[in-house]
Amino acid sequence: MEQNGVTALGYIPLFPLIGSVLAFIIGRSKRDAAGWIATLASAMAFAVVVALVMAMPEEAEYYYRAFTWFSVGGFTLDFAFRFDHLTAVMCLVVTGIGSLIHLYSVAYMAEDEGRHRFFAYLNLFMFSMLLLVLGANLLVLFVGWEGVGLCSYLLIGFWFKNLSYAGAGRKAFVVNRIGDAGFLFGMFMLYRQFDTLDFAELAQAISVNASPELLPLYFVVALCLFVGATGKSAQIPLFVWLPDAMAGPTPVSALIHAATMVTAGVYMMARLNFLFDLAPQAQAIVAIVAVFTAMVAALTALTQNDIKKVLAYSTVSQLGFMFMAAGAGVYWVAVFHLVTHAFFKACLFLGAGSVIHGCHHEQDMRHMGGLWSKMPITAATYGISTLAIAGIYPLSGYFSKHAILAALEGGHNPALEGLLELLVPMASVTAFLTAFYMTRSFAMTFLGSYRGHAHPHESPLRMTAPLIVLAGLALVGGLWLGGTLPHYLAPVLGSPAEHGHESIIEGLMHSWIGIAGIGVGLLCYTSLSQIPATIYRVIGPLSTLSLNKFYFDELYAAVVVKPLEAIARVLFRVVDQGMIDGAVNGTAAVVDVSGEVARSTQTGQVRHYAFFMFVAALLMLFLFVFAGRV
Amino acid sequence: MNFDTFPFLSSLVFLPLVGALVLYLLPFFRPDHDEHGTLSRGFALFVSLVVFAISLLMLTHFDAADSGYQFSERADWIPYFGISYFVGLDGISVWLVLLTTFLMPLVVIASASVHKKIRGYLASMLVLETAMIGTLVALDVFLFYVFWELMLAPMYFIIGIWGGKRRIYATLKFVLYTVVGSLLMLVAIFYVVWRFYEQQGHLTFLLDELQMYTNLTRKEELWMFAAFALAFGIKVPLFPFHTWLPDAHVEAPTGGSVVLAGVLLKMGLYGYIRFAYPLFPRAADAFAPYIATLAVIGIVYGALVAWAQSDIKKLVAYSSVSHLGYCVLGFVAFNAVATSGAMYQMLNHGISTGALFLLVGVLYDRKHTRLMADYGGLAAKVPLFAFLFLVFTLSSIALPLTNGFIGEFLILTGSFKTFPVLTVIGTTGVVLGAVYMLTLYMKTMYGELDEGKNGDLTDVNGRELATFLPLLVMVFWMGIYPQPFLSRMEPTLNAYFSAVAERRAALNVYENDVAPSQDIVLEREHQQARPVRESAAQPNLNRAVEG
Amino acid sequence: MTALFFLVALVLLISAVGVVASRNAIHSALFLVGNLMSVAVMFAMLNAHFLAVVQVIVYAGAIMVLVLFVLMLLNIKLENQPALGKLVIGLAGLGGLAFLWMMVPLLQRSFAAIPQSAVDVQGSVREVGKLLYTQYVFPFEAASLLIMAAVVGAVMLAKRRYRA
Amino acid sequence: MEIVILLIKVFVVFNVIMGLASICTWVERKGSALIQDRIGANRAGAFVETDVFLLKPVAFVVRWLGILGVINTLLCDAVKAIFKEDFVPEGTSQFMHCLAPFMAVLPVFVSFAILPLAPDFEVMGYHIRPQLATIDAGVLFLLAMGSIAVYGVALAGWTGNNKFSLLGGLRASAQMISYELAMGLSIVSVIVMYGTLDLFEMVKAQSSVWGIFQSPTAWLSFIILFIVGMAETKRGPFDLPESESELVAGYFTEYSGMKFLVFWLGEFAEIALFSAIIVLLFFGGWNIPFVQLPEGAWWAALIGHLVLMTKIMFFCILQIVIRWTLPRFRYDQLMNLGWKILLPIAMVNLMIVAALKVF
Amino acid sequence: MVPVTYYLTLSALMFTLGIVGVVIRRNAIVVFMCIELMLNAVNLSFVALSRLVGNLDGQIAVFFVMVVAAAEAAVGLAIIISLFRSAKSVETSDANQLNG
Repeated sequence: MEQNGVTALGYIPLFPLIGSVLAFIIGRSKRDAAGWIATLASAMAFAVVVALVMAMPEEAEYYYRAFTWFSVGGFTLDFAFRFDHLTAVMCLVVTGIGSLIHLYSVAYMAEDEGRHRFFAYLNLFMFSMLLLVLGANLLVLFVGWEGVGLCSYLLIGFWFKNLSYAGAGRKAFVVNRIGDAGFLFGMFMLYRQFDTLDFAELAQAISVNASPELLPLYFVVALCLFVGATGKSAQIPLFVWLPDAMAGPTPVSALIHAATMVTAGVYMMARLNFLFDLAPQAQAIVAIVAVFTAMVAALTALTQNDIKKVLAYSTVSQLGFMFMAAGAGVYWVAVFHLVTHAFFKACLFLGAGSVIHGCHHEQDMRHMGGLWSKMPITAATYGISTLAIAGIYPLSGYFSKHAILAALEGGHNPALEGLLELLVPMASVTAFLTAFYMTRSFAMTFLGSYRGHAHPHESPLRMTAPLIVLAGLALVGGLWLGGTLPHYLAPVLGSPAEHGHESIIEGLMHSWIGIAGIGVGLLCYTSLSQIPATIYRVIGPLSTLSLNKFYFDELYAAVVVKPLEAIARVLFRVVDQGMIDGAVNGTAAVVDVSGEVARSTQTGQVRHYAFFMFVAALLMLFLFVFAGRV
Repeated sequence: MNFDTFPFLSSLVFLPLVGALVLYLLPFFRPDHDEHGTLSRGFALFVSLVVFAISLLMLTHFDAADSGYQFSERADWIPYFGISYFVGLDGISVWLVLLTTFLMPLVVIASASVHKKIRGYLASMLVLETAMIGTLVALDVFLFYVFWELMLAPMYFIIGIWGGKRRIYATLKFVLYTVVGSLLMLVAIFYVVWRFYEQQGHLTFLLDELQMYTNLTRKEELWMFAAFALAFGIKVPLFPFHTWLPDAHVEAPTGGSVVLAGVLLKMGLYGYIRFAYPLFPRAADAFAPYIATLAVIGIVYGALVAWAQSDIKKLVAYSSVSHLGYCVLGFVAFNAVATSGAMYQMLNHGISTGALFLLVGVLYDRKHTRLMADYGGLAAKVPLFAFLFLVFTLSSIALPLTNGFIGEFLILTGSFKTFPVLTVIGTTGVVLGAVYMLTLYMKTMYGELDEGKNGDLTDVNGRELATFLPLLVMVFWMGIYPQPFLSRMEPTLNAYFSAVAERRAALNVYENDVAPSQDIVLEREHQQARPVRESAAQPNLNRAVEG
Repeated sequence: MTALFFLVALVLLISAVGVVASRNAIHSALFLVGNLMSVAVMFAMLNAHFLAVVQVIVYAGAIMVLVLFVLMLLNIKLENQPALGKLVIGLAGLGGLAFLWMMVPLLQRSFAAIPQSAVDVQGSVREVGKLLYTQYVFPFEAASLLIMAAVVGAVMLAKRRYRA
Repeated sequence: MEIVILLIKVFVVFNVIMGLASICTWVERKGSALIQDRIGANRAGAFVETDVFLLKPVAFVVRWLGILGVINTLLCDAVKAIFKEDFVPEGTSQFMHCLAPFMAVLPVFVSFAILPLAPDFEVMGYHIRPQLATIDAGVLFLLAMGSIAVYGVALAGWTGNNKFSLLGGLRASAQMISYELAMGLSIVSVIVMYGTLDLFEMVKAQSSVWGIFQSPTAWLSFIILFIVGMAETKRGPFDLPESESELVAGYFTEYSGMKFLVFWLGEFAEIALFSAIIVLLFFGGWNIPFVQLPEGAWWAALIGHLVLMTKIMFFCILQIVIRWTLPRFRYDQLMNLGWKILLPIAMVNLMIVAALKVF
Repeated sequence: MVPVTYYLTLSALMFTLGIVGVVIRRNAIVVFMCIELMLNAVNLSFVALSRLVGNLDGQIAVFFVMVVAAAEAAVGLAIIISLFRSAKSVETSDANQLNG
């Protein structure tokens, strides 16, 4: 790798940074300009990425060292970027979809008076995400990692007047921080073992000493990094913040909670694939957790009435799928699903955004319905994306989801042998559920008669254009990428097992799960509308369970938050005030009391003093007389 | 005016003192004593800026590669006792001096809120600055102790006169607590000097000589280190000795809090680095795990208790207990990465906590209350203040690209090597840190604005902004490009590690062939209670070993 | 000679006990006079004639007269408060006994060994006078100064301050 | 054998004291009457008859003696004192009340012990020195006894249990104490003059020329000593304590009977004592001017004794005469005389004598 | 010749009585007298020892002790009188204002 490499790499994150600063400063006076500056900045970043991808020779990768961040006692760390195929894909997704969302949000946030702040944060987010993706070592990745967490905090809590939104922001940041702590442990162990955090050096060092006694270390490191990933990509233990994150404006959800930030975990596992390969048990755990997350999220999504909450849980579920692939050891499939998911989920979120925009900030699906006629473009794009996510043949969703299920069955990972009989059916059931709740949301919003009291209208072109582009990508993406992606990522993630090209009929055959899901969904929510009501009565407690998101929040509150608060209060009251301060003030009191005792000997009676003197003289005499001899 | 002979350090140490005196004599020059203190404030600012300029000039002349003492000036003070005025600067103390001179002008600007007896306030501040710089540059143990105690006096007045309601209790507790510790240290110093005198025949208080030639047995070393550790442990609020800090901070005026948090707390750890470890290396090793445990307890305990606070200043005070817990953990881990991380974190803490106290000061000047409940939803009313508060909160919870992250990351990475388990517990402090700081930020800044109470709140004015801008710049500069700072610490630290290691070896050598006999001698003497202790024979024995 | 010694010693001790034990201050004063007289006799027996006379003049003649003056002037009533509790007397007695128990053997041990010197020293007025004005002249002058101070002091203290 | 001699000496001395004292009382009464142109005590007739045959000769002797009147008055006084009621004021301790007169009289009697009554003489092989006790300190003993006398007076005053006797007692002791100073100094000047403390040697030293002429200021010492003598006996112009109009009889108002007699005799004994001292110190004791008696002869000793006695009687009479002629001093004059006149003169006199002695 | 130890024992006894007197008695004047008693005891032993040793220094010491005793008596009694004037009684236990 040439030393200082391509300075262009430096420009990619630079543009959004400058954009963010300019948006904030100029935006203070001219609110509208902020939107365009931000969009321009992300577009330029996208342009640079595309140029680099075009110019990059097949096997090469670019490396750019900005400056030595710090070198302390033999541990030097550069602020450096790497641009290989994996990064290229991620950058394309981030900057591409980012620019579309910027364009969309210019219109969406048109009348919000704090929008200059919004666009500054959005660009800052782009900057951090690019840092995360481009980072040449774990530390720069971690910088991006926390930067992204910060921006999500700022954006979720954007409408800070509402204390619950601010609380959601704080919750997101704290949960992410817990994940980051895990990530830090992983980094410490790596540093302690290999004295470096640079990916290239790590890969080289790990490949050299893959000796057996280091395996447990790799297992622990892999697990810690996965904990970090769960925090960021909302897997089982730490996913609670994602649904609450819907408190932020919809474009935020689209960009951060669909396309980019949540996928960071997957990217990290892909980037460190050489490490995870050496820890099969860790991968097995990843897979198991992923499947369960997918299942739980899907079940919860069934009963959600808020359109954004449904999409949030579907994201968690889809992430579960991605981690299934990663857990199975087939990383390019995970990335493939990541990309396709970015397309249709962003489109879904933006669609939901335009619906909410149309219905004047109405988010509850029960007050919508029958928007097909009023918002045709939104409905169409939303429909295409629903089909894609359900995994119907020609669309991208099918290819990536099918590849995941195949990978899972393929079983590259030895540790997964026993569990396959359990995981694969669960995965397919989840796929069915995904199709079902997506059609439910589609039906409740667009089909039937309008139940709300506002009068919805189609969103302007600037909002619908990105929808159309994304829907197009969802349509064609699967086909195009299915073929090219495995070879493109081969140098980084290893070459995939070849698999035959399917015909259309085989495609349709394989997507029977999706078709069945949509069918049942349509059936329930259009004609036989009373079926869902009866089902709910029958499985009564189950439905309330899923409605309240399996009480995870309450669980965490009871197990972690409340006790900690109690401990804190006790520590302060009892330990700090009581014991330590008590001891300090206690010694003062002791001195006071002893003073009082000493004072009592001064009786004022001359006789007493005479007697004391006499006794003292006696003692002296005694000492004098007997000291000599004793 | 060639700069290599210019007495940088002495001018740094004594200029503020002169300033304080002139301030004191001001009314005699200008009988029409200015009633609201603009003259004295201006003069004090001028003095502190000059001192800052000199320190910057000195920095430019500071040779980064040289690990020894630079700009050292030496003169006999009390030759009879071998006490000399020996000041010098090296990688360890250069940045702390800079931090002091950097913070002082800000404190003087921030003193606008003080109205009664402003002259006395500024004079105490300048004297305090003299004491602080003196402590940092003193290389003669006695001189160090003098400045160490001198630091207390002005602080006593600042908290005692210009403080809040319970100021008398707070300042008395603060002074007594510290004095008790430092008296023990004084005893230890005298014992070491005495042992040196016994072995070398002449009296000296020079740190280098004491460090090189005082041979102590392991038992003595433990006791001496314990005394030093206690004195410095109280100053750095190590876990059990921290109860004076919240009281002192809550009752201190804004400027007092900034200086107290910004610099005074660092003196404790600086003491460990400069005196405790080099003098008693083996005891330091023995104590290291215990101090580390206390530090980690401090981190978690500080964070948790901070979370349970309702008074902002107390919250920030406990947060500094937690942050300094990191510094101590970093230093005690005693490897290049962790120790430089610890020293870097000391600077960060000075800046971020200093800024936080200034912010609280801004609020206190307007609303005269420090309770979180009295504020809420201020972000809408005072956006600039909200932005500044956000940046410094992020710096305080060590977000990457802010100064806090570099320090914390280095500390945790470095100390993971020596104390893996403790570091893991320590890292939870990072999470808890985020919890209480963001809770503070949310409760004060977000939510509905109560027009009645805080409706008339005015945003940060020009003067206050002048105090925040330099801090803001430092936060980002030290966060993004820490290399100039670290590179200056590097050589001194390496030399420091090797010196301590070499001293440890020498003591071990001394231990196993001379010391045992000496211990027996000591035991025998105690039994027979013979008044005269024959110590003539020893010195030549040691010299034989040394030579 | 020893018979005389024991007689005078007896008188001396009885009068000493009298001083301590008598309830009326005047009685104890008179007992003290008797005691002083017996001490004077002791001096005479020890050939310290000058001292005997001076003892009588100074102690019996001057000091006790002063004491009697004070007693009579202030017409001290009998000690109306009850005598001190048994505990205090017991304790003091015990202390005295302890003192004796230690002192007497000590004296025995330390002085019995020293032989009686051959010179039969005569404490006549001439010898004492000669020694006083040659060897001890400085202390003599100091003593006179002391007495002067005492007199001035006594006058100052006892002078009745008339309200101006 | 010494014991016998001692006893004889004691007997002789006692008789001398009692004799002098009683004669003085008589002289006092007769002298004062003579001075005041009235008949003295002559009533104490000795007209005693008795029909008891055996006692007739005794009665005759008494009547014959009575003529002399002297013995008679003395006897009658003694008898009167003995039979008077012995009254003890209530409120004071009985023991103290009796102790006081003896404490007053004791020193006077004891002082006579050191007075040499005659030159020494040989008889039946024994060298007898008619001085009861030859104390090395000699004259100082006189001073000592002078200060003891104060007790008696003070105690008498106090046990009288009334304000007048208390004040009288205090005034008397104050007077005695202040004059003691002058006496001390004058005696010291005499000691300096003779160079010895023992009275016997002093009288010997005057064999050639009387003391008064030996040094120019000797007469000054004599005068001071004489005045002090008068003051010490609280008689004469100095009898402030007991006969002040408002003090009734001073400190011995409460005394009657035997205790009063003791006081009275003590007083006269004191007069005799001081006249003796003056004679011994200044008027050559038993030396007759220009006549040199042989040493050691017993008859010479007797003559010397008689000479001494006549000199003493002369001074006693002088004192008594002075008492009944000079008016009484006021208290402040008394103190003034004592402290501001006598004392300085005595000091100056001492200095002159010492100076003379040295050069 | 009475051996010197008799005198010393006697003076020790007297001294003890003096001390006990000082400690026991409540009346200031009696305390003062007991002190005189103690001084006399010391004088006695001085003289006895001066005879034992054979030179007059002991007796000179006694002389000076007497001088001091006289001075002390004068001042002591003056104090007692002023004490009486203020505290209306000579009991030491009444003069305990200097306490606490």
